[in-house]
Amino acid sequence: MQYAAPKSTAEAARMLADAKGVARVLAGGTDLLVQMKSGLIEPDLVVDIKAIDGMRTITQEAGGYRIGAAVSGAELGEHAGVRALWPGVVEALELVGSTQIQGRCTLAGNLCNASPAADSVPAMVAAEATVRVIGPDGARDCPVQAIPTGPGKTSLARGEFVASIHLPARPAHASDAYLRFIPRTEMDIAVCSAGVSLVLDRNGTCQTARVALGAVAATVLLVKDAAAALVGTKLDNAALDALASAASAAATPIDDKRGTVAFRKEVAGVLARRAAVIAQQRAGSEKGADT
Amino acid sequence: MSKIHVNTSINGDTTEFLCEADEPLLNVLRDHLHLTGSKEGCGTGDCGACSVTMNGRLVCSCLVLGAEAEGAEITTIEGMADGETLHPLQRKFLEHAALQCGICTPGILVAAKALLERDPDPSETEIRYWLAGNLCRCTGYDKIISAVMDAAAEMRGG
Amino acid sequence: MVRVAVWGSLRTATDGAAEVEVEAATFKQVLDALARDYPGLAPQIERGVSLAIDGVIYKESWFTPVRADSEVVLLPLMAGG
Amino acid sequence: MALDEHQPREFKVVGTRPLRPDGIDKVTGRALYGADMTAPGMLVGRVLRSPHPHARIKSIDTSAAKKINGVKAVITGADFPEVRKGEARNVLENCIAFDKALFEGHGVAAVAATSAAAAKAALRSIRVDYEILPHVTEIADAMKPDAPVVHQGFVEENVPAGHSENVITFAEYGHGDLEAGFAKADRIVERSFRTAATHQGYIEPHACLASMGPDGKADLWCCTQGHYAARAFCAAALGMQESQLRVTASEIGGGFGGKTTVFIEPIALMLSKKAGRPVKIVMTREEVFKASGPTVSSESDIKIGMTKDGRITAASAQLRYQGGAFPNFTIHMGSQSAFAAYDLAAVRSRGLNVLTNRPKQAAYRAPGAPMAIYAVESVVDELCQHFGLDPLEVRLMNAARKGTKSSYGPTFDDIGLIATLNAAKAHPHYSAPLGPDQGRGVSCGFWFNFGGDTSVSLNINFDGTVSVVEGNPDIGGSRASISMMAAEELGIPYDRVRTVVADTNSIGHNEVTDGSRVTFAVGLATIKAALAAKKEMCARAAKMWGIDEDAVVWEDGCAKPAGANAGDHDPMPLARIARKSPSTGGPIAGHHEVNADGAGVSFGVHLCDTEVDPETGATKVVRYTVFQDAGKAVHPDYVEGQMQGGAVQGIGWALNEEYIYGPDGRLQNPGFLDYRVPVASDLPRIDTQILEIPNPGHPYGVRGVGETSIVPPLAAITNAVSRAIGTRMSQLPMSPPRLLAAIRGKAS
Repeated sequence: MQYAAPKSTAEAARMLADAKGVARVLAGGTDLLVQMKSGLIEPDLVVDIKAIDGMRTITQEAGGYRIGAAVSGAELGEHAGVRALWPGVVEALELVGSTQIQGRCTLAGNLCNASPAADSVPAMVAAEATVRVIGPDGARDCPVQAIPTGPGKTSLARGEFVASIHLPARPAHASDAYLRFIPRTEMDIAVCSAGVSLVLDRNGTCQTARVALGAVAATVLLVKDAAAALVGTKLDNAALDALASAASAAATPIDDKRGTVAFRKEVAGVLARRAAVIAQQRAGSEKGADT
Repeated sequence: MSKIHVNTSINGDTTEFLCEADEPLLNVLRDHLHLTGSKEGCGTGDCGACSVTMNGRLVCSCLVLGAEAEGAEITTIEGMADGETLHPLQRKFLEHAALQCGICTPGILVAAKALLERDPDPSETEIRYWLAGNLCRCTGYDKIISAVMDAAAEMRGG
Repeated sequence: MVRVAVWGSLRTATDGAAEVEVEAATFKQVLDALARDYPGLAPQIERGVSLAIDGVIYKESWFTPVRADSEVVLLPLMAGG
Repeated sequence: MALDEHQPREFKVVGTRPLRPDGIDKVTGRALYGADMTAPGMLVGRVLRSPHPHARIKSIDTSAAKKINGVKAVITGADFPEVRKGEARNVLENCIAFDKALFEGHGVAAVAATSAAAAKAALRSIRVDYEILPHVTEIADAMKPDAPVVHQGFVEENVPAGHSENVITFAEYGHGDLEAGFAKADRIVERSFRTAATHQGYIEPHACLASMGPDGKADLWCCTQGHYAARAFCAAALGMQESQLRVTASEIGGGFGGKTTVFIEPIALMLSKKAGRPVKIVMTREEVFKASGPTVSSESDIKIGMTKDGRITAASAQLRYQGGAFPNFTIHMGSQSAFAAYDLAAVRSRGLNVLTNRPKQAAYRAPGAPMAIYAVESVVDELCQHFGLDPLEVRLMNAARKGTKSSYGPTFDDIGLIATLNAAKAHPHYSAPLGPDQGRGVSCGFWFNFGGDTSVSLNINFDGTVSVVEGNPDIGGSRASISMMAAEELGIPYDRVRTVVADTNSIGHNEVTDGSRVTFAVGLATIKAALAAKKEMCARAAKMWGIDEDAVVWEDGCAKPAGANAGDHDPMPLARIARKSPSTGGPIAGHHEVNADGAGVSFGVHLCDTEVDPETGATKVVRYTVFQDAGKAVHPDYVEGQMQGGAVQGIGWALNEEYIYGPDGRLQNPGFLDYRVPVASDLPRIDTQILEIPNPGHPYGVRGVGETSIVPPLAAITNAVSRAIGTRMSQLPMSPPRLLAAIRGKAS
């Protein structure tokens, strides 16, 4: 195996494109090194992107934030601006692994590892985050949900890698939340999860909503029916029941060592409902420009 | 396959080593530098026994490549005591009988020190969550929590 | 004579008797007599047994005395974790 | 031997809480564990493991591996001399397959090379021709008459007919007339239970360093609970004389029974022999899960009858355990201990042990007892709940006590169960109010405790300090406890004593550190060794005073004249006798070698409160209190540590830990990610209350304490959860999907 730490995105893309055999990008390494240890992959080239400008920074852009691909969970959690704007995305990444893992894991890595159970992905999908992909032919932007295409598979072409993630601006009275179910209190992979992003009006009526579920399908599910159940309501019990039912109905999970189909379907609804209530509280307590 | 030459700082000492490209920092510490205080309980980031800090961040050294240590500042359990003076956490672990077999102890001490440097007055719940990535199979964690809380109080001057 | 209690799954070797009487004054003599008088017990004695004598479990202590009024219970070899 | 009867006394050192002697090394990272040892010229050893749960090995071609640069030795099972039979053979075959791979992860070949990369390449180049055989991993499947036969030749003579050849052991205990007993009951509950196999989960993987010369002498350094047992197994495997193999126990990073045998050590020795260089093998965590020794999984059917005022009239249990592809006697201990906490007129437990294509079980803290007592304590609780009776009152009414004929045969002497139950009843925890969705559970626990072969030497150094040499790896602070007992007996301060764990060739035989035996048995031998040293010191003082040896007694660390004709001499402290010893006859030492009996059983009672999320089935343990009879607690911190650590292992067993096999017979969760041991944030404080009912069989009244604490949590949590959700749970672990299904099942 070769290790390289290029100084520019172009150099990184060229290395990845020219690599003979298996090439992998290293940001936090919390998935990559585990897969190497278990023998699941044996890369011929590992490209460490942390020495590239911009990979470890968070910058304001278009009312939102651009988050470098190597920004760790701990760094993201310490950023007051992102935390205030997209608390659900921040809490989702913070749920990944231990304090030690937080010192290294990244949004981009969590996305590109393409696990159906990745914690930050449903939250990013709910947030309508976009990614900037760098490849041999330059940069392109796309929605986060376009990256994972199935367990362990991404839409990234040879030589391409995710350089940053953009969390957009959003109006007043809006917020998000993410919840997952794990058997312990820490250290587990999500059995199922839900990210909810809401925009309320000044009276607390839901204007728009996005509900994304994790670990209940091969990729994150954006559940339009669940979101529709909230729009035009003040998230009364009937609306929340409808949300939960729609979420459960949309889930198409599998039985495995971490959970059963019945459990995942039911609890996906429970989590969507609970996350919606948290997002609503956050949105309602937010001091908007027009209040 | 040629090895990679790495310049780094370990416990404040300038250190050079050669490692394979795919070699984790933990193996470098243990096998090349003979700093065997960091332990391998799993090699997959699930147990925390290999905890070190890298540029001030708590990490699992099994999930860091040795090559990534270039230019970094690493601290390990071997750097915790000051000569013959133990760190208050080390002392409190002894006084509270917070270790039995002791295999997890280096990782837990490194992790707890990182916590107290960030938050000198953590609650019991905060300590438990901060240390959730450090498995201990002997103690049931009870005396570890007591020791960390007591050390924090002492370090605050309480 | 010493009365020795035999655990249930060995009673195929004692014609169903829960207790048997043997001539013995020590741990070792109890085992030897059991193996001699009840040959069906020999394989288990070979695999390993203990004796509880008056409530105390003895492991391979050949010369531990056994009195006629002792409570003697045959037990398999045991180990802990 | 005569029993060493307990004598009431005032303690000066025993019962205090001094710092442990190995503490500084462990908090600074200096302590050397199994993987920390190196030797010049050392090679990396690795084991090739079967991917199949059951396969005949038709051939193994190692020729390519031998040609790889850096590879110094390649071995298979065929390289070992023909080992006789019995456990030594089973242990070796479990390390490395002979003709069949018996479980996924079974070693089939091994290499030693100059680098990890060369070793890995060598493993890859070995070609094993497997004939895949049908496998069986579950108890019920393995018992069926037409089940694939896992391993032939182990069926014991008294196993009832009608099962497959995998059913190898039949155990039955009990007494009284069950039919008559059940006839007197106002209610009989019959319920079946299942528990998953769990792993000890020690954080340190197995590791060893072996060095063998062409003269056949060898050294082995390993993390083990018993280096004498390791020596015996390895010497048998390699056809060596035990005297030629010196085994040194490293610091041990947890064992809990799992390091009472060997898994890699004979392989490392054989590789070293072939390569002529030292070889180190360190297991990966995946290897630990797949190829070391988890505990048994179990099925059980329990039937208990009770009168409406809470008297148990009869009780029976049918237990079925599987512990992998080799025999074990865990089923006996489960069958014996199932009803040990009760004074019953009619009781019977029957057990069957079943072979499966899983790793050979190893001991795990009170082996066999937790799964049996779990089932019994669950049914007792169900009966209490049915009649609206207080679960502690019912246990007090039926509790075993001095004079009870135990369910496994012997009559109990002084035991602490009633005191422990009363302590639980009086504790504020028991009367504290419960919140919504919360339930409170109670369970008793029991373990036999053992003694066994033990050797101790105690040397009086010329400077008046004392060196104790013992041979049991220190797994829970025993060096401190042994030093404390030596100091107590000699009447000197704790800090003048240092206890070391010697290698196999430096002191006589010692049984494995297991069965909660060390503080009891090594303590006993240490006290006897100290007595011998005191006798000699009195003799030396007598010589110096010119009086008769019998006129000198030992008190408060000094020789003192006693009796009418002893004369008037100032007490002579140990330090002075020691300093003068070269002039009075030479070095002074005491030693004692014994097969210690009279360990004294131990009982515990656990109280726990749990809260179940009715929408997800997630269980939170909100309060937990452990009560245990420890006999005299030598170092109370370490006794508490055993009580807390065992409780938390039991909590993990109850809620989340399990070996999960797929239909392909492969373990699906061989890592700490999905084999979920409790983490710090899962737990509340584990409160403890030590009861000190002296063990009549130890001079200080010491009982073993290490194992009992893992027994009660399984049922305590089950009972708390069952009460919280309003339906009885009967399978472990109570994972959230199972719990949620039970909650939904109750509603429908």
